[in-house]
Amino acid sequence: MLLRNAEILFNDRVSPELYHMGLLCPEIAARIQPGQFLMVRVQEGFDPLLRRPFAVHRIHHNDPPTSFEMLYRVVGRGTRLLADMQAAGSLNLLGPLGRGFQVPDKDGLVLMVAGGIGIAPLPHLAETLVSSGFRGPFVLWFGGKTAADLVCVKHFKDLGFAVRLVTEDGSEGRQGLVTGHLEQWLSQQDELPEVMYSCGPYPMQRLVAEMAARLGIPSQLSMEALMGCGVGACLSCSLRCRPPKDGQDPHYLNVCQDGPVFAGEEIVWE
Amino acid sequence: MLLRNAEILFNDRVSPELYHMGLLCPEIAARIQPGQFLMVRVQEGFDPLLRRPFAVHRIHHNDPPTSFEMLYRVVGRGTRLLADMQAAGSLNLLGPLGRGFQVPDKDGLVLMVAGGIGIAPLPHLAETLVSSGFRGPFVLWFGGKTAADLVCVKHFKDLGFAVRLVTEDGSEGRQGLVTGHLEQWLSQQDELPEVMYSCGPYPMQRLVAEMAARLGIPSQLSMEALMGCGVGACLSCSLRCRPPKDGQDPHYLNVCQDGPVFAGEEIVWE
Amino acid sequence: MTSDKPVNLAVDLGPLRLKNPVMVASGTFGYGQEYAELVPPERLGAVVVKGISLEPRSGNPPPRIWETCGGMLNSIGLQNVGLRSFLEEKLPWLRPLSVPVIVNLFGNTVEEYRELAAALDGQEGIDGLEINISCPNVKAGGMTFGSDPEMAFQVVSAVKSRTNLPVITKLTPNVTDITIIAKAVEDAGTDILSLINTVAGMAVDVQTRRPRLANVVGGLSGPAIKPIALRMVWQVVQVSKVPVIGLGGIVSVEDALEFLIVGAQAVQVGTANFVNPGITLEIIDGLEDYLRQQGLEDINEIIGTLEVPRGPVGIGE
Amino acid sequence: MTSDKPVNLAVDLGPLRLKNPVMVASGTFGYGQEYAELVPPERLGAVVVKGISLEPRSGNPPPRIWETCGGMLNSIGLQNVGLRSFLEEKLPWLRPLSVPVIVNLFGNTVEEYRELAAALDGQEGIDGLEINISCPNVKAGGMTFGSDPEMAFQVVSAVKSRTNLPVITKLTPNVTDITIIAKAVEDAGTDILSLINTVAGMAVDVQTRRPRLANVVGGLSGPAIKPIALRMVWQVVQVSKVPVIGLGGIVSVEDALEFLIVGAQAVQVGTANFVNPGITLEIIDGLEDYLRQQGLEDINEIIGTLEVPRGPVGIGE
Ligand SMILES: Cc1cc2nc3c(=O)[nH]c(=O)nc-3n(C[C@H](O)[C@H](O)[C@H](O)COP(=O)(O)OP(=O)(O)OC[C@H]3O[C@@H](n4cnc5c(N)ncnc54)[C@H](O)[C@@H]3O)c2cc1C
Ligand SMILES: Cc1cc2nc3c(=O)[nH]c(=O)nc-3n(C[C@H](O)[C@H](O)[C@H](O)COP(=O)(O)OP(=O)(O)OC[C@H]3O[C@@H](n4cnc5c(N)ncnc54)[C@H](O)[C@@H]3O)c2cc1C
Ligand SMILES: Cc1cc2nc3c(=O)[nH]c(=O)nc-3n(C[C@H](O)[C@H](O)[C@H](O)COP(=O)(O)O)c2cc1C
Ligand SMILES: Cc1cc2nc3c(=O)[nH]c(=O)nc-3n(C[C@H](O)[C@H](O)[C@H](O)COP(=O)(O)O)c2cc1C
Ligand code: FES
Ligand code: FES
Repeated sequence: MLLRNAEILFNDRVSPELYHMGLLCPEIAARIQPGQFLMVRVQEGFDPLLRRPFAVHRIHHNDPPTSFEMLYRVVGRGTRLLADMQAAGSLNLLGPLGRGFQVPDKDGLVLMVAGGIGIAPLPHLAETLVSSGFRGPFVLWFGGKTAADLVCVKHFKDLGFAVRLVTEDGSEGRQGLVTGHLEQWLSQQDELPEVMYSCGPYPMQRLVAEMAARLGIPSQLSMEALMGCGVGACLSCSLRCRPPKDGQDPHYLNVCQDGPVFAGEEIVWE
Repeated sequence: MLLRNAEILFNDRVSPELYHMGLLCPEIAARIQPGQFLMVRVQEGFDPLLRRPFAVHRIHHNDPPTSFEMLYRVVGRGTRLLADMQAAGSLNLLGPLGRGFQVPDKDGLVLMVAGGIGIAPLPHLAETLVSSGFRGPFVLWFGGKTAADLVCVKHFKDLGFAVRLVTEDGSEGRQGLVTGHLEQWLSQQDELPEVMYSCGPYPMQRLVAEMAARLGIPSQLSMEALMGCGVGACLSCSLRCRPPKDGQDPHYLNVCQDGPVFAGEEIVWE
Repeated sequence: MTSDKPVNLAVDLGPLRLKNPVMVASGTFGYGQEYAELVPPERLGAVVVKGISLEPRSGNPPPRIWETCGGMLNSIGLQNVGLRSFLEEKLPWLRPLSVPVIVNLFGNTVEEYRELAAALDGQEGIDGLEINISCPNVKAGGMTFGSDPEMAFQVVSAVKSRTNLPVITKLTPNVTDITIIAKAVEDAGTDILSLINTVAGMAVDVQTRRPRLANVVGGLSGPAIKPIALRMVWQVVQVSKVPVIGLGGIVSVEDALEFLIVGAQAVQVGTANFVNPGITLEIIDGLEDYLRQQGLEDINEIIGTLEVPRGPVGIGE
Repeated sequence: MTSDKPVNLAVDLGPLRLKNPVMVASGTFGYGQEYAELVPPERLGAVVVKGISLEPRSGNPPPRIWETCGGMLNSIGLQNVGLRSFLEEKLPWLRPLSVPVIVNLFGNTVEEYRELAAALDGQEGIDGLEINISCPNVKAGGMTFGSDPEMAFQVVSAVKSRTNLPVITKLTPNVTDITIIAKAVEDAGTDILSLINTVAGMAVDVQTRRPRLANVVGGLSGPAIKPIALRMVWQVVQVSKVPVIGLGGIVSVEDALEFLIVGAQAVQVGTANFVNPGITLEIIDGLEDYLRQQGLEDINEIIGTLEVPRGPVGIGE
């Protein structure tokens, strides 16, 4: 965990609500594991007060020194301030934080599921799997409200992913919710996935976890919560989880420290 | 009184701590009287919360549409945010506000006294006098801590002012406090000034008022106070003043509404 | 899902009917005239004027305000023109306007409150009184009337005994349990409650090691205190039988809506007038937009509709 | 006028000596380990750990926090690992460090406070106890111990009767007159006072019309509350005979200095750790710089040096 000012390399609008921000901070970059996140101070001063959590989207190892990217959606005050930032400015980061994705136990079908901005942490995971020698096959199921949400598809294809798109309004790919189409698809596969990685809205995550449980395969879900500190100090970011021992009551784990990635079977869904 | 967004035309550093900001807002510009001020919202959001008061430094009638300038010193949070602003950005202004300077009753020697950033409202007054046909002679006594404080001297000279400079460190003009040299100079003049206009730190203003009173000439002092509203609604910006009738207790007037320009004899100095 | 159907913003606060629920808070809008070029008072739900006393008061020495994070401290010291000048110089300007005028008032003793109420009763152009009980009681050594249920009861009874105007009692937040004071002044007959007044606070200049306010302590207002105000309004609406006006830190239409949703029948906007003089008009328009967006037609449909989860609710960490 | 003479930052709080007056506030710094990569605990004046109870507590359902203007609301619900895990899993990491460790503790009954104090007394590696009396008293229907002088007295007496460790009592700001509570716990024998805990507050989501916190009400912390905290510390130092630790909204060295100048012997930094994890170290360095600038050599030379104008000081507008 480091506290550093990163230089903003670019901050590009990639769809009406989505931005790619490139950041230069080799020390932090060197430590990031797929699925980890950063706590970003969006402005000096104290309004807004709290840092905002963001996944690391991609790492660029090729250009020395190493840089990385965030992909974010403008939803409120903090992300609006981020969107206004200019290249060459600087951004104060705390990170990398949390427990990221685990690589699969062995090679085989790897399934990723993303809903909307839930795509954010998956490219880094995908690149890591490919560069660590996993050979897949890799499949990404990606759902959004509309075509503009479905960003960085080409990047997955370039990595050798089969990409299946779903939009609620049918403007691209299949129409409907990603989970419905995914379930149908899964039921038609001969090979079971080694693991299902997923990031997206809570109801989607829940359905993914349940599918994985029914099929008896591991799921790894990157979860969200409102965060105060990002480091496990404030106990704000609780997620109801199964107790360590059977028979005990459910307890709360910290998304920031025990997660953000959880195994589906850890979570007690509400 | 108007509430408007003005376009920032330029925002130039003119000395280590001083900035000139050009603003385009013809509606406000058309109403400004010399000595009036603006309440400036230095940032969206609510930290800093309150608007900051600034004098109007100059008006540019020549370029249609009319624009105007502020001259400000960076002293704290709000002025630092102002200094970071870029041309083409916009600034929310409330104004023009307050009771400004009165022109002299008749032509004759006009004396202006400025201490530090107290120079800010005087160019607009000087231009107004000249363009209204007053013929002076005009004299500006201008004191600062150091040479870098003594900005826009050329502008006064171009208007036909005799400019006398004083710095505390002697880096330009006479060394010492402006009031000391001014007093000595005044004692050597044959012609008494018609009026003494003054803006600067409280102790300087007090000495100017006392000199004017001793000589029996009117003084007009632009005063400062912490301000909440700038329009007379909150009663924050009180200045202890002589009561309307003799024998009554001193009362508080509002710098924002009853001033910022006061006659020296109105003020009860503390 | 916006529509263009007309929506209703009028609310009833017991004896007081407002064309919309957005009032201005005492001490932050002068006597209405100061902001009139920007905010025509007639657009407002009501105007509450700066607090007045029997005699003029010169107020505290400066400095009287200081900015804090998201807030400001003030210690104006209740400076005001006094009853007579108010009636002769300030009220005549407000009288012809078609907006309810609420006179905020305070005294140093119960007797002074009583006299003021009597003097204001029946004056043309006054539509209600708002009792400021956050003032020090000179007989009780400076303890405020509003922090003691018995003293608060007495003040409100005294005012009620001498006026037929609707009486609003304005509560101070500087108490352990605001519902106790609310109930006391309700028992004393207040028609309406308003809350909160400012929260006592302080700031220091570390260079000079002096207080930022000449009076040392002042009242904190502005968005910093909004969560405190909203909590207290919610506590009070649960026990009170009279309508409640919510205020404290409102700077946006969302803020105003929060107060209405927890159960305030109207809101007052204070410090925000300084920051954005157009804010009251923006809030009024914003309330209409919100109703349209939600497919509603009447602001009363959202008042007091907070959906609270089952189970116990604790205070404190 | 800076010099390079060494300056003294050490302060004595009765039985507790700190190498500098900058502590971290309970609940905002975990058990010291969470921020250790950035803030070596040994640089701090003291570490106050997250509040512990006899049994582990799972805390409130999420959402547990919400950001407000200049502040945040939290309703963690006193989640903690419980006494046993604290002693077995958390304390051993802290024990070898040369920094005073203060254990923040709370109970639902006076008896629970007593038991906790007894269990912690004599544990190696604990240098003091901080009693959180802002917790609901289950026997008094959820009213907090800290809002009633009698209950506060009982809790502190119970703890004092079972420990030889220095006892800090942490006061809640949600009271009419904090000096009454301060005097009560002083009579009960507290060695030190700390204040303030969070201010009760609330926020609402206007789209869903639900509270932002599952618990509805939470505690407000952060710079928004600093003026309130400073005022209360100033009130308390004037009546108290024991040392006072000031906290509430400290985010900068100036803030810390304000508390010291009004008379706090030390400060705690809470919410600011989340915003800028390096802030405690910056404050410690900043205190040194300030002393040098002012030509002073010892932090004790500024404590309680507020210059207050003559004449009466009122509260309230
Ligand atoms: C581990 C983690 C990783 C994330 N990664 C990304 C990412 O890569 N790209 C992206 O666009 N978003 C990501 N999010 C969500 C992102 O943090 C929020 O969208 C952002 O905080 C909103 O800030 P705001 O000020 O614009 O919104 P506001 O609604 O104004 O924020 C108000 C408060 O709520 C919090 N908040 C609001 N929405 C969320 C949310 N969904 N999750 C957590 N806190 C929230 C804010 O942090 C702030 O404290 C991530 C969240 C978590 C927990
Ligand atoms: C009528 C009037 C006209 C002014 N004209 C000019 C001008 O033309 N150029 C210029 O540089 N300055 C001018 N000032 C002073 C200017 O308002 C302050 O320097 C500025 O508000 C400082 O803001 P800050 O946030 O940088 O300082 P901070 O010290 O961080 O401000 C904290 C608070 O104190 C207030 N404050 C601080 N210093 C002053 C001050 N001297 N007067 C009033 N309020 C103050 C701020 O408004 C703010 O509310 C004028 C003041 C008044 C009253
Ligand atoms: C400068 C100032 C003067 C005030 N004067 C009065 C007053 O005379 N009477 C009164 O009842 N409240 C007075 N108040 C309190 C406000 O009416 C209001 O209760 C408080 O500021 C909280 O609301 P806000 O946060 O919207 O400002 C004053 C507040 C301010 C800031
Ligand atoms: C997330 C969080 C958890 C807290 N937990 C505790 C606690 O367990 N015990 C306690 O006495 N105070 C607790 N507090 C209160 C803080 O210690 C402190 O009194 C308060 O936050 C005010 O200081 P600040 O504004 O610097 O944060 C907590 C505060 C926060 C924000
Ligand atoms: S955000 Fe503080 S514990 Fe997770
Ligand atoms: S600043 Fe409000 S009355 Fe002058």
